[in-house]
Amino acid sequence: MSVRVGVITFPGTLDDVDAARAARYAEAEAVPLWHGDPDLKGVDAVIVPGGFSYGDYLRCGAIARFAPVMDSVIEAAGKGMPVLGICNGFQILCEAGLLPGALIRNSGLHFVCKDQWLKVENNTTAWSSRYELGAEILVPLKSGEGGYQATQSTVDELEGEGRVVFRYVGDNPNGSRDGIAGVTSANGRVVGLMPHPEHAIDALTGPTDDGLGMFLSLMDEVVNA
Amino acid sequence: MPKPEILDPQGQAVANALPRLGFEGITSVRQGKHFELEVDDSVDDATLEKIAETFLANPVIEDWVVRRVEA
Amino acid sequence: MPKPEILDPQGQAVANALPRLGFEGITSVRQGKHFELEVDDSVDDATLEKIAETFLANPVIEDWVVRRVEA
Amino acid sequence: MTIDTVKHAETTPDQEQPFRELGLKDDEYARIREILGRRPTDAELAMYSIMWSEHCSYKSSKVFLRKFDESLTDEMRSKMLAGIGENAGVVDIGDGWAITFKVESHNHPSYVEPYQGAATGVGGIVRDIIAMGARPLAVMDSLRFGKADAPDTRRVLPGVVAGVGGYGNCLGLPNIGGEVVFDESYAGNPLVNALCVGVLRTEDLHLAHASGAGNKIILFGARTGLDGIGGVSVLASDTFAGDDGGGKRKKLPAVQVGDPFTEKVLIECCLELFQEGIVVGIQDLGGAGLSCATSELASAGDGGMHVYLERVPLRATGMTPAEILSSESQERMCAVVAPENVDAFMAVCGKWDVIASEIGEVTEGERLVITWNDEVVVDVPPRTVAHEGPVYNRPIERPADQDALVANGPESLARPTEPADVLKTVLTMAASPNLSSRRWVTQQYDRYVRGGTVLAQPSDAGMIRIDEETNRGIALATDCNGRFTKLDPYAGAQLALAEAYRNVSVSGATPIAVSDCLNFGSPEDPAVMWQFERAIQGIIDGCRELGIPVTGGNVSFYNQTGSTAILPTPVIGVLGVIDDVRRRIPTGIGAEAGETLLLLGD
Ligand SMILES: Nc1ncnc2c1ncn2[C@@H]1O[C@H](COP(=O)(O)OP(=O)(O)O)[C@@H](O)[C@H]1O
Repeated sequence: MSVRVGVITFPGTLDDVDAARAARYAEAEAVPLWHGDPDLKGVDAVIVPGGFSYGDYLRCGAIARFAPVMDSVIEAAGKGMPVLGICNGFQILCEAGLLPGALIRNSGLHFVCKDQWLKVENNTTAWSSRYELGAEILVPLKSGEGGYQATQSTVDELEGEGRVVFRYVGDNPNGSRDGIAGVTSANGRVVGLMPHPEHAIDALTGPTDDGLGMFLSLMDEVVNA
Repeated sequence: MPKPEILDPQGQAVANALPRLGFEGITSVRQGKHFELEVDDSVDDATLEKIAETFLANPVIEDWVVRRVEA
Repeated sequence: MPKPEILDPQGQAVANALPRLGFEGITSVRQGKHFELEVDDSVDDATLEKIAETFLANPVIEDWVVRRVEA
Repeated sequence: MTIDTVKHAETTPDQEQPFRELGLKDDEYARIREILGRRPTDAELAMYSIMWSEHCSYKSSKVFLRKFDESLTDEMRSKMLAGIGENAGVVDIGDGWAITFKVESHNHPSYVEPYQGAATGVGGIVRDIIAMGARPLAVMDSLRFGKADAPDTRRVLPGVVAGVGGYGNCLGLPNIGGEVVFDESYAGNPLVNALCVGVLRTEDLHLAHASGAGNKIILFGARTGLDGIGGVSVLASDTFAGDDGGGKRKKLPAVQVGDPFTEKVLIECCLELFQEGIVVGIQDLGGAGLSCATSELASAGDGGMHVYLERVPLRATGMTPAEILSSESQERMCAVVAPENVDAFMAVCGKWDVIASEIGEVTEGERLVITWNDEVVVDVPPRTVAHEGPVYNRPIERPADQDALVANGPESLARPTEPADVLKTVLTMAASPNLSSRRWVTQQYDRYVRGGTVLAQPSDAGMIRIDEETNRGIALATDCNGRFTKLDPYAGAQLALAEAYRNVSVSGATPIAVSDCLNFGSPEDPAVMWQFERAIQGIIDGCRELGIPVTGGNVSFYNQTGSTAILPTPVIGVLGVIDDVRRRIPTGIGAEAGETLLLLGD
């Protein structure tokens, strides 16, 4: 059975080609989804890729979350569809209320593009089951507004429920609370992270192929469902 | 404006720079956004509130104030 | 605030989005920055003006207003 | 507001015109009157003054640039699909792929407003690449600043780097390399040279020309505002006489604000238009805005053109025809489209939310006619605006102090002899601004986006995979050492060429073409012209030796503070091809112990 993974393109999305490629590397079929079209085309999962949707001029992800396709994504996620938000996609999922918290300007105030070590803190989500708990992976981080922020009670809740999926290893690159790089929804189906696993699927064009595990995790999830 | 309990790296950076530039006596700086909307008379206060809350501000991390000024 | 003749892509993006969200009657939007400084009484208006002009604003493309509010 | 029309100009031959304020010399103004057989209108004067500026007309460098083409051998020409004179050069790299690339300067704007100047520099070069019908693949930036510890460098450098990154990152173009060099000669005159490379199928090459009477001219992208009309606003004092607005506009800073989101959408929109095959010709709107786009399209085509200026979507109120024609608003393109394809064109623009307006058509005859609400405000032979501007043979003279400069060699400097001294020297060098790590800069640039980057910092050359099936790719490097070039402009330019060539070669790619950005002082200074002439000759002779052509580039003159010119800085970009990027050679000494280190050459 072929697994169909939708990849959304908003005006200003940049990493849609990479997300689609990553899905194909995991032997899924990548299905392009258009921001203005609420039709999810029968996909099994959705990736909200990185970039600067609508220029991110108001606030990262703030305009994109109102796109017609997002209504469908919110509804599908409510029924348990796996959704992955990468970078701008993570910001959009936070703005849409699918994930808690918000992303703010990096503490260093500059855009940061670097290869970043992450620790896998939860390997029970739809997108992280292929990793060993506590594994360290190296993937690119590239963002100007990647500082994860939430109220203390939200952070306590996330930590208490094990909903931090990835944490930065070493120096905190952007001032995220508790070094949080990625979080998941209560049911483990929706995951958002600032670093870019889709840029680490082949050591030719990325620092490693460590990111492929996320897309393979999804394959297991859908095939075994 | 960022809520008081939320980190404000931009305000912080300004606060740190001021003494270096020779400006003393500034005890805290916070940086937020400011929008000026020109609206028809048909747009009422409740609508402006709604625009601010659902769109212009992110209630998770920001506080806001809406002020109407006659042209 | 961006000067009136200077392009304001941020305000533009907001202005374009509002009708899509069902908000009508907003004829123009401009987006700027807002700073709140807590200062000692020793900091006079001229100093605040100077901070705004030389540091907080970019006079090449921005206009600004300084307002002092008593705590 | 009263508009200066052709009719009005015919009846008022003696009206004073501020041509000197617009940068035209007396004899240049006289020539315009001769061409037109009357005085130019305000709008015509604006057009000529911009298009005949050094920046647009290459009036001081033309006689030298011609030599590039004259020196081409058949070998050098064999892979060239477009060369100097087009928006950007194009070379055939095999398998049906063609590569277009160009490096361009945005020096002066980046000094005035570093962030926006650098950002719009990236935006401009990317549009040049789109105008060839290509998908932009990557950018590079070659930067020069004053001394690293100078106070103004602290203003300029962070702004420039954030601007290059802010714009390029938002466009989704990986930054695959560049340079950062400090020297006090750049203190009041930083150099911001941006390079963009794009890919296309050889059959999809789009050249900028307007042919076929009846074809429509479509302006699309951003609205036109008062951006960068600093100089031309002197005309407004006439048309806005007594009006407050007129007075205020005079003080307009020549600053354009970039909108990378609009440009990103414009890129995708153009690519879809190319794919649909509904574009006859296309031209980007660069520094000279509509003046340039309309006159160049008409001049390169086989007919005339009629433009209805009132149809141009505006961002500001009360703009005059002269202002609209000279606005430098960013993120705009102009296309020539057959009438039957206009609807399809508009549909694609609609999909991407890109504003598009039909502003005119290609006509029989040979005139560029521009009307404003039915009144003719421009009626000119387009070639005289775009391609037949003034040409100067500037005086050339080897500077009197050149001998003394050359004689002052390193022999007189103390050399470290003890191991401890050598160590100290090495450490001092490693910590010096010109040799230290560039991570602070490169970390602000996205090098991963689009997933094709095979090599970027810290490699000697950037490398991009262009075909995922065959793994065919390209490599690029830019280099220049201004200090060498000052000592010997001929050899210095060749060293820059050789360094870029080597950097591409050691990545595993085969160099095939060159783009250059020639940054010099004032062409009115004979010593600068000597540097310029020698440098060009050096590049020409070097290219012949290496068998690769210069396919395009840019000349930036007047880089000086007061009467002190910058170091002559001919930045050379070399493009190479590699048939399988998996065989790339990364920079750095190997990962395994026991590897042999060889030194080649002497
Ligand atoms: N302005 C810049 N933009 C992008 N990359 C840059 C820039 N400056 C330097 N780099 C990259 O950083 C690396 C180190 O640069 P540099 O120290 O100039 O190297 P080298 O001395 O080997 O030419 C190179 O890969 C170069 O391409």
